[in-house]
Amino acid sequence: MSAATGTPAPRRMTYREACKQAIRAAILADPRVFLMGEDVARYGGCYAVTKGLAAELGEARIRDTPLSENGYVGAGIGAAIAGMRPIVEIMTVNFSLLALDQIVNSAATIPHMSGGQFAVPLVIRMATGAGLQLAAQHSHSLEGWYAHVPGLKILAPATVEDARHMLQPALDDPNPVLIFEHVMLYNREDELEPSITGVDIVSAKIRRPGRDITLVTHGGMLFKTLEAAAVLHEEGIEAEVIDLRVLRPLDMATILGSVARTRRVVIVDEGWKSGSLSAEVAARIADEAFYELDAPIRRVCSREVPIPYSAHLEKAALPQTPAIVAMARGLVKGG
Amino acid sequence: MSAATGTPAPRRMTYREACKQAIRAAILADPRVFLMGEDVARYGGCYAVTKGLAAELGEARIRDTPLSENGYVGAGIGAAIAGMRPIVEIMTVNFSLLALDQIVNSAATIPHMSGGQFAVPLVIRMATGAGLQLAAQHSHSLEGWYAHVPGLKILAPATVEDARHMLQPALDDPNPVLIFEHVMLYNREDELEPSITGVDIVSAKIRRPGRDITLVTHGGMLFKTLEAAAVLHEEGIEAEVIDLRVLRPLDMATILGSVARTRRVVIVDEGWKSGSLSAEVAARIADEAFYELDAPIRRVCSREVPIPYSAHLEKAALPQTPAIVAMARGLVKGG
Amino acid sequence: MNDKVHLDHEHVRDLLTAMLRIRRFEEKCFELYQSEKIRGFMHLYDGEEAVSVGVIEALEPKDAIVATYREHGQALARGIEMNALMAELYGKQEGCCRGRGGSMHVFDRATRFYGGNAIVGGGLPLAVGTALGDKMLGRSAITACFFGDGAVDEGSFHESMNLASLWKLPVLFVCENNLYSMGMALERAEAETHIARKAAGYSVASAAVDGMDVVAVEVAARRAIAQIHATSTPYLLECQTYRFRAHSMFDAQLYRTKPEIETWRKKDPVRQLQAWLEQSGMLHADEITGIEADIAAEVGAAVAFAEAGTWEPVEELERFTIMDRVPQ
Amino acid sequence: MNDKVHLDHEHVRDLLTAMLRIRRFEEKCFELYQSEKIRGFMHLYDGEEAVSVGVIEALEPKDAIVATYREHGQALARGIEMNALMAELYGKQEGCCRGRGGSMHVFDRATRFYGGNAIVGGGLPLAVGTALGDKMLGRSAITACFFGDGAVDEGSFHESMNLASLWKLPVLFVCENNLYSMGMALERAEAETHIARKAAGYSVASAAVDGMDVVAVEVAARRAIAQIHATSTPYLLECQTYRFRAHSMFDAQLYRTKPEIETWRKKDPVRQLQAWLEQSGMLHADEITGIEADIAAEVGAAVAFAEAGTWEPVEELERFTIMDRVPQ
Ligand SMILES: Cc1ncc(C[n+]2csc(CCOP(=O)(O)OP(=O)(O)O)c2C)c(N)n1
Ligand SMILES: Cc1ncc(C[n+]2csc(CCOP(=O)(O)OP(=O)(O)O)c2C)c(N)n1
Ligand SMILES: [Mg+2]
Ligand SMILES: [Mg+2]
Repeated sequence: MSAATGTPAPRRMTYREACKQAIRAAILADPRVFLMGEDVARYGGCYAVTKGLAAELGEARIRDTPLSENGYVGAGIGAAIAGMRPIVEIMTVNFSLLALDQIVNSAATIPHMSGGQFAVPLVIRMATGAGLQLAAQHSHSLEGWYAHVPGLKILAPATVEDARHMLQPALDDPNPVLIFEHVMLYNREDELEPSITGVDIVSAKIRRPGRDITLVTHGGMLFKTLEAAAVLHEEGIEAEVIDLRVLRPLDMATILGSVARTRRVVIVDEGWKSGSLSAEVAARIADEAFYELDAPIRRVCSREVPIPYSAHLEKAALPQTPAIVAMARGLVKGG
Repeated sequence: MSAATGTPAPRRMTYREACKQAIRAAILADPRVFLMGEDVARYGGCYAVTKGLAAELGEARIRDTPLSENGYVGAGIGAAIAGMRPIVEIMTVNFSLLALDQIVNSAATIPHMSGGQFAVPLVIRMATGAGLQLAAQHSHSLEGWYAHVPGLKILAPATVEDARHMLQPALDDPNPVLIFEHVMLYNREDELEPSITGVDIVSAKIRRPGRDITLVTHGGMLFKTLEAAAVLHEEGIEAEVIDLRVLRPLDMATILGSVARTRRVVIVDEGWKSGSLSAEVAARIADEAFYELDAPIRRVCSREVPIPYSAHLEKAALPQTPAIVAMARGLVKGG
Repeated sequence: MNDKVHLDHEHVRDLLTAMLRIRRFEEKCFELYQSEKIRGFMHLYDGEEAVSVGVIEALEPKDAIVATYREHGQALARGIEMNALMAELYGKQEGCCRGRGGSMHVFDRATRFYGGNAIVGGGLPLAVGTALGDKMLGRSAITACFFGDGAVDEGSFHESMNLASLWKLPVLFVCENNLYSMGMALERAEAETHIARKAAGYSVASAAVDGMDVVAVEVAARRAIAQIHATSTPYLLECQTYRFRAHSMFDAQLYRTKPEIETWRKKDPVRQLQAWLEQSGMLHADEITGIEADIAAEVGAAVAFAEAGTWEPVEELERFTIMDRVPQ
Repeated sequence: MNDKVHLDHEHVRDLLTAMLRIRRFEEKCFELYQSEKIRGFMHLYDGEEAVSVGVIEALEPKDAIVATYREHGQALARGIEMNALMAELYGKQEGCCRGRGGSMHVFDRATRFYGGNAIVGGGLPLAVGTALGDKMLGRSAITACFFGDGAVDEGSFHESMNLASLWKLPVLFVCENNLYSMGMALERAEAETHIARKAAGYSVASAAVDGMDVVAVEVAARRAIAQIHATSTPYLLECQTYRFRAHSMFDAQLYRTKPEIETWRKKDPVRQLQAWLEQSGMLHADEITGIEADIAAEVGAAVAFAEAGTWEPVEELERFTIMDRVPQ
């Protein structure tokens, strides 16, 4: 609170802290909200997001689960149907494969196949992405897979602001909402305005305006893409950067509006290229904005390999800023 | 065997019978090959593919498993590494979600992350697709998901010939190969030439040549697409129909070659539109054949809903011939 | 909570009626499947009626149920209207799920009937969740979770039993052990075939009961439920039963013999109860005729209702894929 | 097959040496992690050495091993070269997996070492498979499958135990029960905390053994293996142990107390054995000094080897994603 103006000052915090505050606020606000997951309580969360929360809120509201991903995710679905508002944390997307059956076959189907009798007001959070040399079984970026499934809503907060403010609308939503937090973002710091009005869970956001080319991305790739835009600017190329934020349903209006202006697009996605979310974005543009385009739709994605441990190979496998710059430059210069 | 010519006559058989003969021949040819899965032996397979095989080949080679998808798929991976050539049958793609962890985190990664010390020469077969009013949990078309994963090869035999002859090369391949058999194909009959030379597991096939538009499809959608091409022909539109056959890696040469000639493309895919394999095909064309295209890339896919039980709604949810015809006609006439 | 079963006239009449309703309803379903009024996968409960009737008799309205794709019996025993159920099997919008679920996916908000799950083992984690939700919301309800012997093979059984026990959740796990999962005999699927014994691995109390004897099932269920309430722990009740018909409508039954089926048919839960009631004079033959007539009328009416039902407009296809509110 | 342990001089020397090699190697790893030579997740085995050494001592070269991400101990005990292991941790192409696997994914064809699996419970189905493969190929080998107490929570434990028992597969399931899965205490994760007892649910023989006593582990493992060979059935061996260090390199250890750790440290398997050998006169202090010196030299050499190692060319990144043949 700034004494002079009466308005609170923005606070600098990490993405991790923003996630934590969001959880804490949601649990304090509604007795039906609780968090469960592996090591969320005593350990404090494998990425330290929930550190201290169990002590404050109690272990009924911050509930450690055994290593039973299919079991406790299903339990979250059941609890949601019974009237609770669970936040289920799966440590990382890699382990979520063990719970996919419950997510796809139960959470996503029950409202529709029960003829609308039951909703599944559930939030599932998980870490995603690579970059910590965790090797092939701990480096997946599979949020695009989830974005394939009708009945789910998929969020990918990239900024501290979104990490802080997308959780509550996700909990207010009557549908199963999955939130993907990129592991490389937890330590990012930013200023957070004390009162936020502009955060929703329906729209993409233009994070940098530009006229020459559109760069579409989400999650952990946002900052590499913004970096690329800065480099391009030095070269006289003005790239518009769109942060999808919501991976399902896609906010096509924002994407198409931008492409209509820039007439060129590169999609940046940490998923393996084939069948990643970038493909869907490209396919929609190739359908809905074909006549607006002046150049091929290009993608910068991960190489199609299991992500290796060693640093130089991991780096080579993941999309990097220079590749984004080169791809965008090529399109603008060549087109 | 035709006495006059000395060459055996083609035999008419169902897709189901072709699958069965393929399994039988592979097991007879190599002592390392065996099949395991739920109800493959005594019951005869839930789609009757393996009926009678256990009696002939013994229950060690046609092995019933308990309902433990993650367990026995993992066991197949282990057995492959130990020197066997297992064919693991998962009853349907719907239940394969329970085994996804083993497929993605073990089968697809071990060769690469072991530095090439181990291969996983494993074949996994499963039924896929909708059309039998089996409702939301039994109607998935998720082969596109699997096609996202490096380290896997993905096949979708649509013809009796492919059903009969793609298994052996899949077994000969040193990699995990997943074969998706569309449930609506099992009863299809066709003439099968006794000796086949042209079947591989690398290339797409042009099932009908045409100059006006390319229709790209696979699996259960092939025949609806061919039907659509026949209707279009009546209207004077010559559609070229490509059967992908191999979903990973994609045979882009065949697709791009066709598009370069026809300059228009519609992709038909039974997956839910967003994030289906059709998106990847579209994205690649929009990148690699952009300047060849005269019209937007269009897709005919399933509606984005859990597939409902009742016949009229199920039909409305799935891609149908008239929709393919209309889409293609619109592109050709409008473009 | 009452864990005594009073076998007075009204009660035994109710038990018999409940089982007969299921039996006759499904006989009609079989016919309707043959005449292609019903489609998709349909799994009949013929022979297993005592399990759902006995267990559900012991439940209170506040309790929840999670079932499998073989759930016509549970649905009727729980009080879902036969009309709505039959219309669902027809795929009509008057069905309890507007015809979207069909035979394998019966849901009913009014009776806390949470499906109808066609993934073997898929219901168990859900049941843990509804019990957790009830407990957190301060309700004293229990969740009865029905599943087959085949579900015991699945990892979800293991995870769910442990979760429920660890968190002291009021779940009555009801294993309908009919000795087969499709064509897989229990002794070919499980190294330890005594399912009730598996509960020890999770510190869960358990019992095995003759699932062909509805009174025995009810007594066992009441005892189990009393224990669940008294100790705040789950309970595994193994009901030993048998399915007289094929697994589903596509099943040549190559995996078992006719004599085996015949032996079990002698234990038919409906005929057993009926014979006992007639012999003991508790129920007069006339009364049974009356019950049968009422049921026949009810089944006939349900068919007429379903026949007269309408198709949900195709425009509604996408409705409820994404909900706009949580139904209260 | 020999299920007797002869505690002659050579043997006890070997046991001590094997444990000390692991201990000293990992002490160096800890340092190297601090100095950022090693990255990613690294899980040390400090305190648990007796488990891998005791069990692997009982294995023959034909046998297979499936391990977890906490597998430096198994790798060294099995005879994977320290040089190759250290180079792997450095991410160098001289590493046993060319630096692609790192600490969590050690593989070695020569010793039938099938990983290094970083999915909790992920190795168990694989072990069922290698045992199945061996059996079908007529090999008399067994597979030793190591996993933690946390893996017991997972459905894959349940499915794998049942499969192995049902199919009579030669799997030695070795549970390294160190009482915690990350920060989750066993008694907060499992309703039944006696892991060996869970074997009964699968008709599997089992035993629990003091995992801090390498001789006891070896004896138990030999007995288990003899039984596996004699009866053609799997066996579950619960080794009760403790990890002295943090779960991984990122762990503030908020979930346990220093006194608890100190109590367990008194049972340190390396110091216990060493003290006993010195007291009983089986091993002279000088000899131990010699062993330590040899190990120090070996560890030093491994570091030098890894330091001198090279990076796999980036052009090779995609190699082996798709194999062109099955290595023989
Ligand atoms: C996860 C999964 N695997 C396989 C199937 C196919 N399937 C449907 S019912 C069934 C048998 C289940 O047997 P059981 O649990 O004993 O129940 P029952 O049918 O005997 O009532 C199988 C294998 C499925 N629906 N889900
Ligand atoms: C399926 C899965 N869930 C969660 C994790 C994250 N995780 C890694 S190690 C670990 C603890 C495992 O404990 P335990 O099995 O007892 O082995 P320990 O680390 O004690 O040796 C967890 C939860 C994982 N790797 N895989
Ligand atoms: Mg059964
Ligand atoms: Mg542990």
